[in-house]
Amino acid sequence: MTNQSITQKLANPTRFMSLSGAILPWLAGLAVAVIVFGLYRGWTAPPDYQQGETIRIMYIHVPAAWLAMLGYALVAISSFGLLVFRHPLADVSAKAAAPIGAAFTLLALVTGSLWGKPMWGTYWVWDARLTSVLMLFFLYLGLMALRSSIEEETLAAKLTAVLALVGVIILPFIKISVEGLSVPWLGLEIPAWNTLHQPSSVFRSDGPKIHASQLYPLLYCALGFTLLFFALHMKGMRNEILRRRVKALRIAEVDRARAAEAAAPAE
Amino acid sequence: MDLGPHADFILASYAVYAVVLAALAAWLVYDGVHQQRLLDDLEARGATRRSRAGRAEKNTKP
Amino acid sequence: MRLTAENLSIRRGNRLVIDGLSFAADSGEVLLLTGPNGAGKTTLLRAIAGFLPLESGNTTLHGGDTEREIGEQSHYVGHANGIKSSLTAAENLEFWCAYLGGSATRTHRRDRVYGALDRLRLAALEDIPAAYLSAGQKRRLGLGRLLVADRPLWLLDEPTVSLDAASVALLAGIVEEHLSGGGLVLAATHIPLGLGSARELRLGGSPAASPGPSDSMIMEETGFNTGLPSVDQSRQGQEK
Amino acid sequence: MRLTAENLSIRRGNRLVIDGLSFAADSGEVLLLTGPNGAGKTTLLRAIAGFLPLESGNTTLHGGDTEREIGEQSHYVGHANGIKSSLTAAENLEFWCAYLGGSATRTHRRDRVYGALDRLRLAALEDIPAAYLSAGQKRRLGLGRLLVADRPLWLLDEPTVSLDAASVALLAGIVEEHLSGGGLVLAATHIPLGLGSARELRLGGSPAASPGPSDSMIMEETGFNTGLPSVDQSRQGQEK
Amino acid sequence: MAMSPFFTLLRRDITLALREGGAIGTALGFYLIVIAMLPLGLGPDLNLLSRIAPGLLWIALLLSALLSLGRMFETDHEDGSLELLAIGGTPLELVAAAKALAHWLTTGIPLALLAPLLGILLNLDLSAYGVLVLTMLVGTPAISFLGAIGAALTLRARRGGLLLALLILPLYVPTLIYGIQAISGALLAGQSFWPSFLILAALSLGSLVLGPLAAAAALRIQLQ
Amino acid sequence: MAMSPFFTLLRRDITLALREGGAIGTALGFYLIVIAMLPLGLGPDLNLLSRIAPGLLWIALLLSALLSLGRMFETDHEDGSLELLAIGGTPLELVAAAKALAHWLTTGIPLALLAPLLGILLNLDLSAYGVLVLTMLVGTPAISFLGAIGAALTLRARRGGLLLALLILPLYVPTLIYGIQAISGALLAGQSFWPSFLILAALSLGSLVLGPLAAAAALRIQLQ
Ligand code: HEM
Ligand SMILES: Nc1ncnc2c1ncn2[C@@H]1O[C@H](COP(=O)(O)OP(=O)(O)OP(=O)(O)O)[C@@H](O)[C@H]1O
Ligand SMILES: Nc1ncnc2c1ncn2[C@@H]1O[C@H](COP(=O)(O)OP(=O)(O)OP(=O)(O)O)[C@@H](O)[C@H]1O
Ligand SMILES: [Mg+2]
Ligand SMILES: [Mg+2]
Repeated sequence: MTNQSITQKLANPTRFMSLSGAILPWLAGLAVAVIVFGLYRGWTAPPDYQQGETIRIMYIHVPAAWLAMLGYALVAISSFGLLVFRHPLADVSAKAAAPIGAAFTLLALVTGSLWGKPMWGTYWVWDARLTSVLMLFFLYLGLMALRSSIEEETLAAKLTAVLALVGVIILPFIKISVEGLSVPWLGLEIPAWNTLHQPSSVFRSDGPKIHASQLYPLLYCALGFTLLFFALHMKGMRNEILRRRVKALRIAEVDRARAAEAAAPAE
Repeated sequence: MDLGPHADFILASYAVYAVVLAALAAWLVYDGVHQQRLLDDLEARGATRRSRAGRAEKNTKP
Repeated sequence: MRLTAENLSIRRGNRLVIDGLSFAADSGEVLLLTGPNGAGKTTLLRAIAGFLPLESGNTTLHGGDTEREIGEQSHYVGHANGIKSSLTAAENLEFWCAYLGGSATRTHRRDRVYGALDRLRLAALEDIPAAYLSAGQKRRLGLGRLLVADRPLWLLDEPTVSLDAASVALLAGIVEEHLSGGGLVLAATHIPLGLGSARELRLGGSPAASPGPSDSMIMEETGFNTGLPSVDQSRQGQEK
Repeated sequence: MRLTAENLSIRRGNRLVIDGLSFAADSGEVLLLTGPNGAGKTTLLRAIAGFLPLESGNTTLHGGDTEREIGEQSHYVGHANGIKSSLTAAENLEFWCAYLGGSATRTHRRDRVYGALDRLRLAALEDIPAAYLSAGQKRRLGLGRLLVADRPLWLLDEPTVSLDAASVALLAGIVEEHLSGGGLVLAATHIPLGLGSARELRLGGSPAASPGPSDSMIMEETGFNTGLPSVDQSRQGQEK
Repeated sequence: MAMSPFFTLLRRDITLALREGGAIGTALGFYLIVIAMLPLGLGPDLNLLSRIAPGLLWIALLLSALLSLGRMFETDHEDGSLELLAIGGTPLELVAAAKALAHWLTTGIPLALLAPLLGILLNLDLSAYGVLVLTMLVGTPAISFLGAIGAALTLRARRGGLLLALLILPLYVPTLIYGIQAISGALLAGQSFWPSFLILAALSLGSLVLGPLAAAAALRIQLQ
Repeated sequence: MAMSPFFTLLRRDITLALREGGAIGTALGFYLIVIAMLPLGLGPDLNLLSRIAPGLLWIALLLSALLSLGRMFETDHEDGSLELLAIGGTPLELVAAAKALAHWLTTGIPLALLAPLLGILLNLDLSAYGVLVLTMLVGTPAISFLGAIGAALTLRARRGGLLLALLILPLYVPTLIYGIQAISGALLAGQSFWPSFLILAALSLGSLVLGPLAAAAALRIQLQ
């Protein structure tokens, strides 16, 4: 089966409901299993020579931070799908992804803060990475607030999508703010903003810099939480489809009442 | 297991993590049940999905 | 019970829209306010309800509760329905029933509300948020107020707007019932309500033509309102 | 010049309001859109103007400027007048004249604007802020756009609202003149415009009855629109 | 048991606020974001921030609550409920009080409870949390009840939001001053908490009376 | 000579803003009153105030400008002008740009010029006035142009004002950061003004492009 035909099949909400209904329990179960395994590996690994036992926070902090960004990417891609391809499930996907992405962003902020107190001596500093993640959180809030304050659903969907696409500029900002950006052939050199937060040590052009005893558990956890993210997202999409059916039925009910009245002879 | 001097922070972050994710999952499950119930109610009342409405309607109309 | 208005004048902006109007209406009677757009029908009803100050004259509800103002003894049905779109049809009526003191206990209230919904043929929609209702259904839900709390005087401003024929007949039945229970109705309308007997108070343009029995009635239209804000009119009003 | 629409379908909310409509209209012709409330007249005009996306089908203006969209070659007159109440009547028209590129130079623009005001019998009010105009005067001022910038296609949505009989005749004259200059008019209306000959495109309810000559016309109403958002309709739309 | 019209109305307004959701969320979001902007503007000096944190938290709370006031009577006016409430037999003063109370319960209290969390962003001293929330809970009724006056006055004005703030902010000055004074009284040695706190409470009590009275007067005029 | 549609529209919007008056006045009044509240909340320590004055002035200006944005497209939408502007042959992007520019000229500039006056209330250092106004003049276009996106998105939303702020404030963060950095760069020894100032100008230039593009996309959807 080619990719194309999968998307086409999934485009039909009914089809999506039956497919996702079959997949969801397995996906959720797998996610929990991988998370448990990853955390077990993480907790049995030796403590970090520098950060000591607090390194345990990494196994949840880093996946949350990644999923915060992944969630936004998902919202943005779905929004693009809505605006450009008018894919029937695109808006369902964007709407379902926003609260889940917001939850992981919140978790990245909270676990980061709780890690910051022992490491940096304060829960919060206004450095580039922390600030940009906080802005990402606000962006999620803005998406949800905008949607909830426009009555007409199709209108709300499209406007939210525009906002989501405008907000995409924040993703590179999260990266650049800490690592800086240099484009030699353009002569462009944006320095990193002063920061306490450490730069990427996994996704680097010269390979991961962190020790294997920490790297593998971290990758397992990341995989597990990503699976969980998609399970939650799938559940959210299912709920949203049901909600839209309820709405359609309610409108139909009102129509039927009116039709019945029209048919009934006047008293 | 000894978590060193910062045990509180480690445990707190795991606790928050568990609570937030559990709350999110619980809400999604509840929402699903709620919507499904509304849907069943509406369908029981005779309203049918759009794709089925026509046939039902035709039968009842003289 | 008897509603009298004596020598009423009401100002909107800087012209007298109603000028020296007197009339009376008795229990069991419906008085229809008619006249062209801008004649002052809405203005008169809102003044009786107490929203607009009177320039001169007075209104009295004889045999009513003298402690309370006329507005508090009335149902006012205006252009808007007073419906919250995120509450269900039943919740909307329950709110008005409780707020207007329709029934003392919760069970009584529910009975009354569901009775009203049945009567208005909205029973099938009771659990549906009002946002989903069509204009006509919303209007009927708004009229439900008349049924869930007792008020002797009903002030209806174009109550039939967006109602279809069957619903207009329904409303006529509700009004008749209120009248036979000793109620009193003032209704502004452009189209016939389909009531058996109704006296008409014509505002603006030609003097009042009243088809009903006129023995118990002082009806006098000294104002001259065509609905156009012409210079003459306001001068006339002022020179009085 | 010829405007054609082929197999148009337009969706509002989640139902097809216009479903498989085709028609054509030629230079010098006025096509009246009629039909009950909610039949989709406004929807059709807004879709032609380019505000609403088409679900399927297409519209073409043959012999028009192929570089520009149909909307940019049209005057659209909707429910609102596009009038700023703190600008005077003349300033309002001058703005639209300049913005729509009616005339290249300032003096030309003024001539054109004052000509239009004269023609619309608003010359006496030219220096008065639009806030003080009555509803009918505002409407006429809004129609002034038609005179201060040249556009081949006019899309008029109930242009006679709040106009008195004399102004309706005035508008009819303006439309006739536009037609005789090779223009093309689509007008949605509930009341007759008083034009000599006009073809009618009836939306919703019964099939189209067109009194005008029908040789050059493809008019087909495959949709089934009663104006009620009923279950049947949306189903119909989807199964097509 | 029969519920009085006051509580009926209060319950309805709370239900609406919860069901329509967005309103509370937007106010909280605005509060959050204004607080987050402050350190960016003032520089990340944590000592400085923690010193002025209570004042900033108070002022931002004031603005968020104030700017969320606009719709207190607006929807009821638009859908015709307001006039029905006015002639329902319940004094308009009580109606205004019920709506202001609903605003306090659904906006004032959540904002006050959010404040300590935002305190983290400003590096607020941990010991200050208790007093901060206490003074806010006691001081915020004044925002809702005095704000009702502004909401009633600007019901039909263009540019509702900013205008409302402009009209009502001066009335909040005493509340703000004593709210801050109470906090610093509790935190700094040699100053006392109670006198300022009692004045703050008195101000709120006063506004419970003044607010509904003036708002009802304004509403009567709006309904004409 | 023929005026282009862009300038025609710009001139009309400026005329309207001046003639209807209230809008500018309300924004300036709000700015004034927020600044006046700050010393009350932060305590009368003049050294402290003068130290954080530029930041406070910037943030308060941001809020005032932002909350005045709500009506950028609203009246045009209500009276039907917006759709006529949209199909008039001028790209909607240019329409949005003209309206944003008019907002900047009638709100951004007056607010920036008022700032030094309000600086007196905060005991702002005299030497800072020049840089303050300069950075504000260069930074405020971003407010109007990015704000246009928010105004377009919330055109038909309930709770316009607060929501707009919530949506758009995150986009202002870079402007705020570099605006403040430029000021402290100019005032403090050992730091430099130009790099931050140039980034600030670049951000404004970027917003001149991004704002109208996104606003036009949102407006097209609103007109559907
Ligand atoms: C609220 C505070 C914090 C926030 C918002 C935050 C945010 C983030 C983000 C967004 C990432 C992903 C970066 C990327 O992949 O490009 C990340 C990764 C990471 N964070 Fe944090 N963080 C916070 C606090 C901390 C603290 C206190 C520490 C430890 C001292 C820490 C250690 C790490 C590590 C080790 C990574 C993985 C970097 C890598 O290998 O790619 N974070 N954080
Ligand atoms: N708020 C107001 N300020 C000034 N004049 C007003 C106001 N409201 C109404 N008027 C004027 O008062 C006159 C009477 O208006 P009113 O609404 O009572 O008419 P009506 O008889 O109800 O008309 P309709 O049949 O159109 O409902 C009209 O000329 C109107 O222009
Ligand atoms: N924004 C919208 N969302 C959903 N449905 C809409 C929207 N606008 C209009 N409709 C529906 O589309 C249908 C056609 O509306 P339209 O305004 O085109 O009718 P019309 O023929 O112009 O009627 P009228 O004679 O009342 O002006 C109506 O049933 C209406 O309810
Ligand atoms: Mg009326
Ligand atoms: Mg129409």
